[in-house]
Amino acid sequence: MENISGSITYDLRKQTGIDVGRCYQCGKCSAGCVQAEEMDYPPNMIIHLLQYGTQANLDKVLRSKSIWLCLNCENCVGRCPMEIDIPSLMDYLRERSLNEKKQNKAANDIIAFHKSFLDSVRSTGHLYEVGLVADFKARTLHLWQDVKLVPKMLSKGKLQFFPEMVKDMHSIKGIFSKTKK
Amino acid sequence: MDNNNEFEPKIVAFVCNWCTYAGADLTGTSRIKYATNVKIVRFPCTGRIDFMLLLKAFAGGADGIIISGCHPNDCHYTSGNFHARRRWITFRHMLEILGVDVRRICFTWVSAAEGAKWADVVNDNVANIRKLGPYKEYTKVAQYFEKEAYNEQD
Amino acid sequence: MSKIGVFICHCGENISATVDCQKVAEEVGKVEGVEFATDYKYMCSDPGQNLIKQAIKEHHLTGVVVGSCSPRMHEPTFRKTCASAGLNPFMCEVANLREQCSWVHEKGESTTEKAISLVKMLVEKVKKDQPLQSIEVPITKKALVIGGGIAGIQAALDIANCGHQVILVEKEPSIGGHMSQLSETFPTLDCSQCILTPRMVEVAQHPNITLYTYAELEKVEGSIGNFDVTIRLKAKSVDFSKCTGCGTCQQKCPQKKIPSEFNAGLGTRTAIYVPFPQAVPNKPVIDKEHCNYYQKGKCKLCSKVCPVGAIEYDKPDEFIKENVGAIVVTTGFNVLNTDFFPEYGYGKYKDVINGLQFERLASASGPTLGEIRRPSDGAIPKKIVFIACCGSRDPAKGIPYCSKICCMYTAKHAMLYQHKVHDGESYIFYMDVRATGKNYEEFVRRAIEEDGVKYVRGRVARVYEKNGKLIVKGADTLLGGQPVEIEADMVVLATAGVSNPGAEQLAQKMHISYDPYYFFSEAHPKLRPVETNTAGIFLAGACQSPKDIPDTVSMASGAAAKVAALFSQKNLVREPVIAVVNRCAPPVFSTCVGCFMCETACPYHAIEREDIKDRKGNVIKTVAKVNPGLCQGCGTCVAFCRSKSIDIQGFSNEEMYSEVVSLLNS
Amino acid sequence: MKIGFYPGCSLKGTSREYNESVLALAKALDIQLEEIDDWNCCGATAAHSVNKELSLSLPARVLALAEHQGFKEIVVPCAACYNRLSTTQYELAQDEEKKKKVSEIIGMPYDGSVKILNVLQMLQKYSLDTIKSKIVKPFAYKVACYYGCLLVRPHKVLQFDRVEDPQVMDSMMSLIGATPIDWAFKTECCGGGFTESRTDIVAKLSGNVMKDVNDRGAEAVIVACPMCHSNLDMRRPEIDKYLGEDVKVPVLYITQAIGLALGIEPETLGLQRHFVKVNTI
Repeated sequence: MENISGSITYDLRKQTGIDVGRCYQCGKCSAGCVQAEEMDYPPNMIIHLLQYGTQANLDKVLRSKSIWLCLNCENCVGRCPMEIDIPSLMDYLRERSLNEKKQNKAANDIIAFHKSFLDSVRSTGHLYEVGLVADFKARTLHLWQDVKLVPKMLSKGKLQFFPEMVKDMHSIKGIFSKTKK
Repeated sequence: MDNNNEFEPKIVAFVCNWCTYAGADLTGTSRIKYATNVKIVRFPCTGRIDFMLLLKAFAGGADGIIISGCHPNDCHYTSGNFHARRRWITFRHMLEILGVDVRRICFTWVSAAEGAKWADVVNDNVANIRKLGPYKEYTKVAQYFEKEAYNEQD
Repeated sequence: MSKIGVFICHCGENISATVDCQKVAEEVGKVEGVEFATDYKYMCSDPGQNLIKQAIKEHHLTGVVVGSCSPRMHEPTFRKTCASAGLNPFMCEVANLREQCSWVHEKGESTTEKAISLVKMLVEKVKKDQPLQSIEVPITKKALVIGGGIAGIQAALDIANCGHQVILVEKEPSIGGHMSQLSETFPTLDCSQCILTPRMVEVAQHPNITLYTYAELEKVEGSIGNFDVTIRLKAKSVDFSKCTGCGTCQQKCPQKKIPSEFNAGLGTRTAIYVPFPQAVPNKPVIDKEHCNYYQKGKCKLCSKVCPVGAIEYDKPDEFIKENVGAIVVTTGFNVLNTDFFPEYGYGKYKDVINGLQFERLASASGPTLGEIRRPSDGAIPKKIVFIACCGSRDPAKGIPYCSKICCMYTAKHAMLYQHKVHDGESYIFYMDVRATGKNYEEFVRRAIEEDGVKYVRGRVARVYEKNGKLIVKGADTLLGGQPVEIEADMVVLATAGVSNPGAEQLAQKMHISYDPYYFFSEAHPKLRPVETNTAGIFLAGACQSPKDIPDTVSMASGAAAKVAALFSQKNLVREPVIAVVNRCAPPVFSTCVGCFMCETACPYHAIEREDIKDRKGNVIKTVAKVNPGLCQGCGTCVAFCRSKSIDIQGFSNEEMYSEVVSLLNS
Repeated sequence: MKIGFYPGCSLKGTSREYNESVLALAKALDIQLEEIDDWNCCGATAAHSVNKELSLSLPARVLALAEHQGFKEIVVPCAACYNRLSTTQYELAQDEEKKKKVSEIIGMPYDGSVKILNVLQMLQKYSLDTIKSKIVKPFAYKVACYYGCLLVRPHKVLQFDRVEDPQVMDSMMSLIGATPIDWAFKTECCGGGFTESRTDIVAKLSGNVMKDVNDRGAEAVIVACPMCHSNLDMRRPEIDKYLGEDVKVPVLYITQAIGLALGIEPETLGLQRHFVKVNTI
């Protein structure tokens, strides 16, 4: 079944080069994962769900909190006896979850941050931190978060009020439009 | 698989009984698939392989030849593979002088434990020879030589 | 004119699933000289063989080609069949339609085409085949056993008890191997040394066994029945004929802090040492790398205190030559260097030890006299964690295979710990428990049910030290991969079993094959498990793959039985695949021009010189001649011969040329 | 020879003291750094979390710019940028087709030949002996070297130091007279890019790191990553709240620590910008 084109595991392998069938569920990834406690499915369970190759289980994964909680710290793949690249798999699953609009509600803040971040890069070519935070707050309505931090950051000279723009913004715009899904 | 438009090269493999022949058996036992173009001729040892046989094979219409034996130091007969290697090093220039396209000869080692490697050797070689195309030149030379030889006898 | 019979085997469906066997028989039947061609479901079965015999008789066949599995599998079978029907067995050839055709190609025309050409190729060969006679050579009825662990001990005793001479070579100063280091053995918990040491003594006292300890195999020449082996006797610096084993030298040796190999680094030894008190022979050797005299040129204390003057410095290694008929390789295994796992802190934290070290801790003869005390401070660990599959099943950092013995020894370790530390707690992190031997599963259950060992299913990610405790971070996959953290006093790693360093070189010396992990390869994984691909060399024990004591001992007895069977024959019957130099009528006598290139090519010194004389005794010419007893049939001489005067029976120039021509024509 | 310098966004904003100290140290060690002209953001965690192609294209533009500007080597002090740039180079080297496509997206040829160095690699390659000879004030403190994730993992891509229990930073600290401690959270994650979106997680993960530092009596944490720094330093109030104790241990960039040992003024190294006061030094 794994070799049939169109099957979920086959597609997964084609898209990411990762063969979830290689995992024999030793659990070393979850054992070393700093986020495992927060996750609804620790890494080994994500793989195990995918090993079934059913749409129902794939949906569970795409709708899970876990894929958004992964910090890509790479501890799992560094220790995995079968060298299964879980962080890359997580990247793929996040992207797919967004494309299929299956993202978990609990991950809204995280997704909002990623979007604010990329918006900043899209419009300036750099990460413009003040803009990012303002944008993130607007998206999430976490208006009071970190208000205490701002004056301190100002006094330490850590905030830059005006964005520094990439000169060739045309090329940045091009990158964003050409990679747009 | 069988694409009529594609050139199907004829490749002969001269392999030793102890390492590569056993390795090719292991490819089978492991059910690893490879192209049908390569046919194996079994020798006791690569040291036995007379380079006249290569010429004969090309003259007979082979598009490519694989010679494969035990890895260095692993020869069942101690040193046959070293002799084969030495012969290959000295003869390849002679073969070139004779007009043989040495890219069509693949000299390699495959041990009895390397079933997967044998499949790779075969598949890579088939792809390689397919790129080079049918080996017409040597057949022509061979025919010419044969004719000449007859003439001399007359 | 040839009358050849062709027999195509379906091998159940193994061949016929992808090859149209009937078509192969039909097509080859059309070839000139083929008298009879048929296909059958199982050619190697009794009715299949009868089919061949009948055809030989009915059609007066002069040659037979069987298209079946690899000739490495059934060539002897079919040759015997032919012989029993009165056909010379060497007129029978086997085309490899299974391993090199049906199993490696998809079903289709090109696969059947290939099968046809493979069979045709051998039909052409059979046409050129000559009837040959097997060669008989005498056998030296003396065996060499390499490695004095339990496998070597068992094999040596079994062969010796059959009445044959045995030479047992061991590289360490004592025989006993890894088994002598073990505490108790699963699943019966009998003490390893108690069952092993009597056998060790038996070896030393057996009249048929010559024991060389501190010795290594240097060189092997010859072949089955007649191997010439050279053994290096490493200089012991002690004259064993004088030494009484009183032990005074060891007491006085100033070098006392050398990590003891026998205690897996947990204890110390001196530079002049007997590895352990029950060693056989119980006489010391000097470890030159640590000896003050050898390193600094001063000391000689041992020599001064030796009451019998047995110390002999600066004596070189000795080499002895032996002639043997068979070799049994029993060189054992090793445990994976735990440096592969920095996340477990082995080498960094003293209380993270490997399985072999735990054996020494649990052993009554060990550094703690059998009490489980941790190496750092000697305290009794109240909480202990065992980590299974440390290196095994880990292609990324260790080895991909299962080491087979760790599940059982880890269960045993936890059990021994619980027996010795009653208020202790033991955890085993495991992935699967492989307890497949007799009474093994029951043993593991006992550890869990009676001794309260806690099994946690999941691999440990890392171990670190904090406040004198070892924090073990694992996960429980049965609880959905939830993290588990245990504050342990000691951690034991069940390190993978790997081949011995030097296994590759040893294999190359003997010309036996080995797998990618340098374990020696058996001739057939099921039917010839104790033989190697080199006739006359046999395997036993963990040098072939990690295995437990019962398997090792049965394999050793199996190898011994093979040796005994070989030695029970009067002469050895060998395939006549040997070189011959042609002879013809006078005045030519032979086309050999006497250049003796063949002599330089031959690795076996099988080429001799023969003077051809006239009636008066005058030498007409000197030509090459092959000694059939020495020739192994590699054929290198054939490729060297400029005048095409030497040829190899069974793989002659004529035969090989006709094979190649046939392949390319079909 | 001039080495390209890619500061990345953090070093221009919240982590400007890292920028200041890298440049000050480079100057002191005679390493010529020249900023890559018109560089852009590497995309960081955000890009690879939601758009693979974007996450390869943004760093590829930077690498392509460096190539065109004639740099053979570039120094990337930010561990996150270093990781993204290296990953991009690795992945594009594996896949010729992807490389072509990305080159088309960024609208300029990309070769992948620039050697990417992090700050530690730069110092290792050019300056170990110089540092040793220029020490005026040994940095005689007990320090915990914190590598985090992005500097050492994945090993396949970065090929830098050991993944478990790395040693490069520790040996450099020893070189300037410090005593690196053996501790347990050297390579555990601080929470990285979650600093805004899931401050609770950052407080916990960074808290665990700081607790171990504190318990083992280290006097300073040494880092080479702006994300690690801001999580351990700027988020200290949240960390203290999570731990229920006030942890006073300051967090220094390795460039600051070495700079101090070489006698560079604390102001020049940007030490005044830290939230947790570096008063011992």
